[in-house]
Amino acid sequence: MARKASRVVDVRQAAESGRDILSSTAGTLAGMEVTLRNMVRATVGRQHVTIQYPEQRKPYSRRFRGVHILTHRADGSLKCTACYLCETVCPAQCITIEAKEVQDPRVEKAPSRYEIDLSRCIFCGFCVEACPEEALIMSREYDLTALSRGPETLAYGIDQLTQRPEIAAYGAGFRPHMQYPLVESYLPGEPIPPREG
Amino acid sequence: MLSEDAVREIEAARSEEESLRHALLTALRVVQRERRQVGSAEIAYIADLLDLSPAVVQGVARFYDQITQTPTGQHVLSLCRGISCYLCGADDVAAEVMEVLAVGRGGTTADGQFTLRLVECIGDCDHAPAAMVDDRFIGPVEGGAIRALTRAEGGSAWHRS
Amino acid sequence: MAQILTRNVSDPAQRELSTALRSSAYLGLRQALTLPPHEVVAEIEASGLRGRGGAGFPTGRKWSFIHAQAGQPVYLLCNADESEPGTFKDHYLIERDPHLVLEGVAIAAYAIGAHRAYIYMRGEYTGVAETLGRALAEAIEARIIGPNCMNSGYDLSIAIQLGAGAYICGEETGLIQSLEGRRAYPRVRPPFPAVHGFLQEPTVVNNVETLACVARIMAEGAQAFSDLGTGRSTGTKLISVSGAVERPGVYEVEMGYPLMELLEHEAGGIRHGRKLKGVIPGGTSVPILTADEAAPLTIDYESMQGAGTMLGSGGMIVFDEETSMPHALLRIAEFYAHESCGECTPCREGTGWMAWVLRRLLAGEGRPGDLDLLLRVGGNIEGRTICGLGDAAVQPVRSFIHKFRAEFEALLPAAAPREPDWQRHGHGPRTGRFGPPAEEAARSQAVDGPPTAAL
Amino acid sequence: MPIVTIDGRQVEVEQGTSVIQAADRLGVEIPRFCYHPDLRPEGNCRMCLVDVEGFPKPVVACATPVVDGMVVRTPHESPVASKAVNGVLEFLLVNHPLDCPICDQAGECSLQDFYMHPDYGQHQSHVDPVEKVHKRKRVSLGPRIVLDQERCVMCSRCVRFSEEVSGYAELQFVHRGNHVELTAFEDRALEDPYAGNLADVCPVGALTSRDFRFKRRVWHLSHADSVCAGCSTGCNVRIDHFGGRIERVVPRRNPGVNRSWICDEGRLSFRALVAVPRLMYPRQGATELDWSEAVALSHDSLRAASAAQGRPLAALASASATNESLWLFRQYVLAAFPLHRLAFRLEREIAEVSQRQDNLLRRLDKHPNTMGALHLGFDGGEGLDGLLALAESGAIEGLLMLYYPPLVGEESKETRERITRLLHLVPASVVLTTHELPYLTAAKLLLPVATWSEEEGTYTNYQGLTQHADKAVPSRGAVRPAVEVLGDLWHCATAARRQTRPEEIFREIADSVPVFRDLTYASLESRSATAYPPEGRMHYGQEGFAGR
Repeated sequence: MARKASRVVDVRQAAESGRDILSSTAGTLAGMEVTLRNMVRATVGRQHVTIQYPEQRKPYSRRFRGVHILTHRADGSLKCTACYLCETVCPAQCITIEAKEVQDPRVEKAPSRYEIDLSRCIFCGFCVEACPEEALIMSREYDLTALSRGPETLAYGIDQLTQRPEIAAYGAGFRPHMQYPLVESYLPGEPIPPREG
Repeated sequence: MLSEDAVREIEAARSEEESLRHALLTALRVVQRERRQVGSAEIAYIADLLDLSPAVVQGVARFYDQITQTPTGQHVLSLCRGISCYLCGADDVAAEVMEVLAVGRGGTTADGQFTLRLVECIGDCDHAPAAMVDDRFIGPVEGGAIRALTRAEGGSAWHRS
Repeated sequence: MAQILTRNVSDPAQRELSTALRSSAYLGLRQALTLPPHEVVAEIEASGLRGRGGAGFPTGRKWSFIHAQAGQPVYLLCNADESEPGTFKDHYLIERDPHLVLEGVAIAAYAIGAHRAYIYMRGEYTGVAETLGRALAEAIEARIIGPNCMNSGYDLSIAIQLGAGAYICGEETGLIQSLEGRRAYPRVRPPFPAVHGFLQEPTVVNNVETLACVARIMAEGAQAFSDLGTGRSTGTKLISVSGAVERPGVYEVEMGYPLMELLEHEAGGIRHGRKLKGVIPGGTSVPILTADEAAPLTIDYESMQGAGTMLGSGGMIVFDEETSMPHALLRIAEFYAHESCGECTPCREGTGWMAWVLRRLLAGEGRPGDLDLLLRVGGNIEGRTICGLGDAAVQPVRSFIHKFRAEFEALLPAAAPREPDWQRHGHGPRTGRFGPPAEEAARSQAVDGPPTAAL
Repeated sequence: MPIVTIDGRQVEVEQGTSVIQAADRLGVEIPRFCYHPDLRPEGNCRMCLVDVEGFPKPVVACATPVVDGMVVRTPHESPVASKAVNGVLEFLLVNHPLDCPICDQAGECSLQDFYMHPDYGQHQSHVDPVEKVHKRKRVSLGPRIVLDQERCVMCSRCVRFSEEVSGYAELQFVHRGNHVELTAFEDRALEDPYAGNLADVCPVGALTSRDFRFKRRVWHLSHADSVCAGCSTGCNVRIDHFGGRIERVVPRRNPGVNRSWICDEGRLSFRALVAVPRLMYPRQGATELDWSEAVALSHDSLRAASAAQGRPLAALASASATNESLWLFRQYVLAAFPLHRLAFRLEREIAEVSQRQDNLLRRLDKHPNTMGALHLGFDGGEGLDGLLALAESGAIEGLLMLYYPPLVGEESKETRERITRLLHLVPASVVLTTHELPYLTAAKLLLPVATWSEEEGTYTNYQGLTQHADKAVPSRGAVRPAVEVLGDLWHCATAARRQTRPEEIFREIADSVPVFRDLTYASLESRSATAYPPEGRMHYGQEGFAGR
């Protein structure tokens, strides 16, 4: 298909001609402005853009969707009542719950097994959105590593979802209604206010 | 559990009525009168007597206000709080009676003589504030009258012959 | 005043058969037994007698619905449960002229072909039942009632059954259920009691006063009865006047009698010389009338209907100017909440809800819109229930609020309401309308940590 | 017969039909709590209010009989009815707890479904949770049922079931108004052998099954329509399963067989499937075989033991097998063994087992397919006893047996002993069975076959009614459906291949056996249980949870 020749630039010809070399270089330099500025900052001003991970870590948003946390009530019992909504909504089908009956007259039901296979989890946060009681929220823990794949290492059970030290270290992450405080849900190690009355 | 007379009364209702179940209401009334309560033991007894499921007897017993789950005192003092009696100061009378007898709503005096019930309209509105002791209408009552009555209960007469 | 039913009430000896017979007791029954049953029904129809229990359904028509097959038992139930607040006419009548009631029962039973009749009395009327029981025993002794009544070849047995304290037993199917030894849950209609009533057999349920009228009509003729009264309201009506009047009591008035006349003269006027504020003309189940509305009214079905209320059971409750209408309404609403049998949904939940809202209102915790909420709840109950108790519970609420709205509005909070606690506790904030209180925001900061991570 | 118009559609119904029944027939959904097709209507929930032309106010569809020319409009069409139903629903929720996350009924709860319905649900709540009337929760009523009084909507279906259907009358309401509670006297354990149905009739989460308690959310379950194999009544059931495991069995409505009920024994009969270890691989003594070996060995040993000696083959099939299995069993025996004794009776007292066990559903014959076996030409008289007598006299040396242990109750000690004795007497015995049963270990060859719920097939109940049961869960190990094993045996005998799909086998039966003439799987489906609620529209998530 014929096209108007005037709109086609032969790059090789233009380079060989050498007439525009100055303007070409200027363009390249303009394109590298940010790079160069940072180079100067890092070398002269010693302001580093990269950090020395893992010794140094980046702050992440409070809405970050990291590894999950199961919250608990003031008396230390799990807030989760095994309603299965997270399991139902999970698109990766990585949540497995088994329920048991408990004697607490307020709740009747609690999970005997609550497992998130994090090797399958896509961290979409649907589970947290589905939770009617903020029993499951996310943390800002992002550096999830394991020495092998598969559920043996990355399937977190109740203990890991409630007790692992990283929860306190990274802090709570995403949950719906972040504009409000957590209501009657507590994280491990969090001071629990004295009960009123 | 029941006196012979009471059993005879239930038996009479039983034989008179078309089926056993019809005698239930009479049986409940008789047992309440004799035992001053229809608790679990009484329900089981009636169920046995009338060949009904105890759950059925319980369902009927717990429908009526005059059949009580726990024992009442020797006498039941019912103060009407229906609208007509309310308009004639029944609330004040009730408050005074509670103070005099030192019992709350539904409570029984320490000596076991009186159980105080605040009841809905008892159909004696022309003697408001109306009240009953057991089966007798004693209205119109004032706190003072109740005081006198509770002292002399047993001998006091029905205000209308 | 015309006296039909209360002619003999002032004589305590009237309870005894010998005295009663002297004042022509059982004359109507004797008269009826000489006629074939359908002529008795026709006579009652001709008299224009309407049920005195509350609904005002023509009695003769009700009887004519009974079509029993041969050998099928038919039952007459006399409703002496009289639990409508402010109503005590049946109490009065049975206590003072029991033979009149028994005579009415016997005539009605004969007319519909029943050989078994029950008089169901509320549990509180134990003493009254004893009076009636003695009268019945005398009548049986005198062979007036029993096998071969008055040598007519007609057999009738009458039993007195006492209830045990439940308003709903005054509803005809509730009464039937109670009598059968069940929870007095009203039955859904159809089938009507005239087809499947007591023990699933054809049954008529009539009020005490209605049956007393029947006795008089048979003794003195339908014409004499229908000459009294006005329009479609024939005869006389027993009115129980109670509340803020000088002389509460039962008064028999001819249908069409001026309401104010009754209050001012017979009942002695408003108590302590106060002014009339309102009057409920037919028991708490009918709408209240303001003093102005009541002034021109006469006591009959049509006049009451024209004023948007009902003659009901004739339980006239008088309110004077000092009465707080919201408090009075709460008392009435609590009555219905307490007496709702709990069978069908709207009444079970609605009566309790209305009482709850009223209680909240009077405790100073009202919310804007509470009056509309009451009216809306009432609207959702009305016409949706199995029996009339639901409608009955709505009438006072609606009419009190409509007619004394200012008093109710005075109870509502002036400022914007406090957000209910449940928005903040237990279930988490789920709407975006209110921000967290300061201390919780601080805690939120503590939980979520500073914007940068630790470590 | 009266013709009624409902939402613009006409239907002709019998005299005395209620509006709700007519609407069900049309497939017009009318919300309801207290109405149940197999219980006396009581009209207390007021949910089925409809607008009838000429009536001043809405009437309840469940208690209003149809009259000719009646024009009815449901909440879908009529704003009046919609407003009424919406009001009733609001009342029902006034005192209902916010329990859905822990309530087993969630997902099949009428309250949830109706609340979500755009035509009459989704009102704004005006009630604070703190204002709700509180009642007792988690009341244990014995091994079958857990009661939650707060969730009850007082529809009285359970009360009517226990009074009218089972007759035990163990549940009643107490108190009045909004304090009405459902109670069993002193919380006594229910003695009713049909108590499990109480959880089914309850439209909300007030009565829930203790057995199924907290096992699974119902929307995760997959369903298979089946027929209970617990006795010869053949109650229609639905098997609810998840991940290859049966979680519960619930009745399907079939007015001609079980109405809407099943007995508790039948309901829990699936437990018997896992109570004893399953036979997982074909076995000769203690040696595991693979299937081709096992089938060839079976056929050869039976041939050697019977035909070669001129002695008849004893062929004994349990009447718990499907018609298809029995038919192939018989076909194989006829094809391979000209001399044979074909029997199916295991129990001695034939007269006794044909009787009913109670006045409702249960029957003493614990085999679901006795009638099928008779129809398919199995000898009704001889049975186990006859074969035992023959074996004792040395007249038979080969035994082919298709044996299923009963799902309800146990095989009697006597029968077990007689089976053991028979297996000991016969030198060559091949037993197709499902479980590791001690009284079968004497068999020379054991072939594992699928149990009820693992295979498709038909059963003919005591009435002679043939009913279709779907496969619900897969078999584990090397277990195969009996029809496939018998098909392989038939292949050994005839060298021909044959169709072993149950549907094809049934077609063959229908062509050959007069009693089954003109029946097909399709026709069985269409005449079997009618769905309740109609058209399955009232419960969301009936498809099960896809992707599991």
